[in-house]
Amino acid sequence: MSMLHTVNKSPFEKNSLRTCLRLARPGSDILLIQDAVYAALPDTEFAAGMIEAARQHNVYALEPDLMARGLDRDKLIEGVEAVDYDRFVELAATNDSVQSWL
Amino acid sequence: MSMLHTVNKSPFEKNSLRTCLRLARPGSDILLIQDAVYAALPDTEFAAGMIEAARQHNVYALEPDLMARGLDRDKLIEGVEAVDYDRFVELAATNDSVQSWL
Amino acid sequence: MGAIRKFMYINRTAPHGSIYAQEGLEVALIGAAFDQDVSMAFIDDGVFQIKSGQDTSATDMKNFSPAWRALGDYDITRLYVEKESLEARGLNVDDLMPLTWEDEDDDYIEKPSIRIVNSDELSKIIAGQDVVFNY
Amino acid sequence: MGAIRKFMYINRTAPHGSIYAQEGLEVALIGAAFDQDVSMAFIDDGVFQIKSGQDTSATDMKNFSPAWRALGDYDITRLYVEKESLEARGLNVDDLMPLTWEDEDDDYIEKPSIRIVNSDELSKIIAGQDVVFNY
Amino acid sequence: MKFAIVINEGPYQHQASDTAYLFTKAALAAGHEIIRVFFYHDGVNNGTRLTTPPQDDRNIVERWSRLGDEAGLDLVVCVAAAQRRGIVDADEAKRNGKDAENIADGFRISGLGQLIEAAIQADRLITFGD
Amino acid sequence: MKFAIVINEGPYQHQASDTAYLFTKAALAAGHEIIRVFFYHDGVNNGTRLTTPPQDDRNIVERWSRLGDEAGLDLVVCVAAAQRRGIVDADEAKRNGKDAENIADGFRISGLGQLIEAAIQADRLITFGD
Repeated sequence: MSMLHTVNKSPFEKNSLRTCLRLARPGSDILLIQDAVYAALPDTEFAAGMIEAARQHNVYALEPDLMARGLDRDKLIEGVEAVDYDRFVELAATNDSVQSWL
Repeated sequence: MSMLHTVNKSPFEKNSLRTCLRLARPGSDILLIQDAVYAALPDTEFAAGMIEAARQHNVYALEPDLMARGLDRDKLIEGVEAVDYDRFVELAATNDSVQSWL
Repeated sequence: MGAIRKFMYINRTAPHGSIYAQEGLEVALIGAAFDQDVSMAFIDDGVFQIKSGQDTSATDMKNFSPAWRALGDYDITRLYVEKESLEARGLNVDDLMPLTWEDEDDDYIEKPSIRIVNSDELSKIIAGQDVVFNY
Repeated sequence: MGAIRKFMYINRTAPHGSIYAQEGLEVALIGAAFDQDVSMAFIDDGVFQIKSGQDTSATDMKNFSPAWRALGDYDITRLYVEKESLEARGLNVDDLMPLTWEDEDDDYIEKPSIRIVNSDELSKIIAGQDVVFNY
Repeated sequence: MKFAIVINEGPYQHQASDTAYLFTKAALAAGHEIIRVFFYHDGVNNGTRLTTPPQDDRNIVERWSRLGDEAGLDLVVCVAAAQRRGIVDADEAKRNGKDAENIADGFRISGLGQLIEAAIQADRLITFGD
Repeated sequence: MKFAIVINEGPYQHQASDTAYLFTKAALAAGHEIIRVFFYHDGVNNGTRLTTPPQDDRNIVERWSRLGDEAGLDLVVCVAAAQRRGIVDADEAKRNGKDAENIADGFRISGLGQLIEAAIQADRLITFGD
C-alpha cells in the first residue's frame, strides 16, 4: 500500500507539514500545494527539515501555486520537484490512496 | 496607550499566540478565547512560554470557552485568570484598543 | 468493489473553535451503516475532541461530545490516539472520555475503544488504509 | 471624534491560499478616502503578500498583487515589514515589490514605502495605534 | 462607550459569530452602545435567512436578527464580499439579474465605507475571525 | 480510474474549490472518471446561484455548473451542512418553510450517505479543504 500525502498549509503558520513528515512512511510521495509551497523555499527556518524530508521522501510542489506566490521553480530546496496538475493526477492515481494534511 | 490582545488559536496548531507574545508590549492584557484557551493547560510543550508570558503580562482565559473544552479553571497555568464575558467587555473598554491575533 | 474497505477518520482539529470535529463525527455515524472496516485516529489538537468534561452550555453552542459514546454501538471500536500528540498537550489517557464497546463474541464484555499508539505505529496503520477522511 | 485616528492594517496571512490578503487590501484602498493616519504592518506569512513576481495565471485566480503599487497614490506610505518574519522565511527586502510613493513636499521625489523594522520597534508602533484591522 | 464589531467568518463553521454575539450581548448589558456590526469575508453568510439548523442547536442567523431588533443594532453586510458569496437583498438581486434574494431580517447590504466609518466613530473596534 | 472529490470550503474564502476544480479538469483530460464531487462543511456554499463575483475574476459557481454539464458530473451538496448554511433547493425550501431557494444549476442536495457511497465506489477519494 502506498499513499500520496498532500499538504496545503505554510509550515511557518500551521503544524500540518510537520505532522505529515512525522506520520508519512519513508519513501512516500508528498505534494505541496497552495500555501504549503512556501516550504520549498531555501534558507528558511524550516529548510533543514525540508532538506531532510526530500532525502527520505519524494517531495513535489505544485507549479501553478509556486508561480502564484512568486516562487521560482529553479530556486527550490534541492530534491523538491515542481509538477503540474497532470502530474498531480498521476500521483493520485499511482498511489493507492490520498491523505490531505490540512 | 494600552492594547487588549485577544488570541483565538491553539498554540499547538498555529503561530498566533507566539506572534502575540513577540509583539505585545510588556504589561499588556492578553485574553485567550476559543481554541487559544488550550494554551492555559499546564505541563504542555508550550507551558514554559506561557508561564513566562503570565509573568510579563496579565493573561486571561475566557471561562465559557474553557468549560466547552473540558478545561478546569482551577488547574490552569499559574497566573492565568479565568474571566467571563462581562470581564471581556471591561477589558476591551479599559484598554485603548483591541488587537485580534487570529 | 464488493470487498470491505478500510476507512479511517483522521481527526486533527480541536472541537468548538470550528465545526470540523462535529461534522466529521456525523460522517462517521452515518458511514457506520455501510459495513466497512472503520477506525479513527486522533492526532495533534484532534486529541482534544475526546477530552472528558466538555460543557458548552455557557457558549450556547451544541454539545455534541456525548455522541462519541455512541461509537461503540456503531461498531467503531478502534480509536487510535497518538501518544506524542497527547504528551505535547500534557494529557494522558485518563483525561479522555472512557469510550468503550461491547464485544459480542466475548460475552458482551465492555472493552476500551481507545488505543494509545506512538507515531511509528500510527504511521503504519495510516499507510494501510484504503480511504481516509480528514476532520 | 473629529481628530484624525491612527489606523493600522496588520497583515499576517499568505496570499492566494485564502482571500484575507485580497479583501484586506480592498479595505485599505476604500479606507484611504477617509483621510486617517494609515499604516500597514507585514508580519509572519503576511510578508508574502508583497513578495515580487506573483503570477496567478495558471491558477485561474485573480492576480490582485499589482494593486499594492497603488498604495502610494492613496497616501498609504508606511509599510512596516517585520525583520524577524522576513528572516525566518529566507527573504530580504530585495525579494519584495519595490513599493514607493511620491513626496509632494519634496519635489515629488519617489521614496520607498517599505520600512524594515525589528519586533521591538514594531511592537511600539502597534501599541500606538487607535484602530487595528487584521488580514 | 461606543463599540463596533467586525465578524469575518460564517455561521457554524467557525466560532467567530458565536463569540461576537455573546460579546455584543454582554456589552449591551453593561450599558455600552454597539454602533455597528459589520460582516466581512465569509462573515456575510451570517446574513442569509435560508438556514435551518438542527432544532437542538442555536439558530445563529435568527439570533442576530432578534438581537438587532431588540437592541436596534445596525447589522451591515459588505456588498463586495456578499456578491462573491451570494448574499443578496432585493436591490442587489435587481442590479445583478438574480431571480431570488436571501437577506435575513434586520440585515442591510452596504459598502466597505461603513466599516471605516464605524472604525472612526467607535471608541473601540473589535474583530472576530478565524 | 474512478475518482471522488470532496470540497470542504466555500468559494473565494479559501483556495480549496479552485484547486479541486483544476484537479478535476486534469483528471478528466487524462481519461479518468469523476464519479462524484461532494460538497461538505462550508463547501456547500459553492452551490448557490446568487453569487456575482467581479467581472475580472473567475466565477467559481458557474465554472462548476458548466463543467458539471459538459462532463456529466454528479455535484452533490450535503443536506445537513446545507441546512446550517442556507443552501436550499425547491424541495428543501418546501420542507423547511423557506420562501426562496438558491441552488445553482447542476447541483443536487442529498445525504451524507452519498459521500460514503462515493468513497466505497471510487478508486481514489481526494479531499480539498482549509
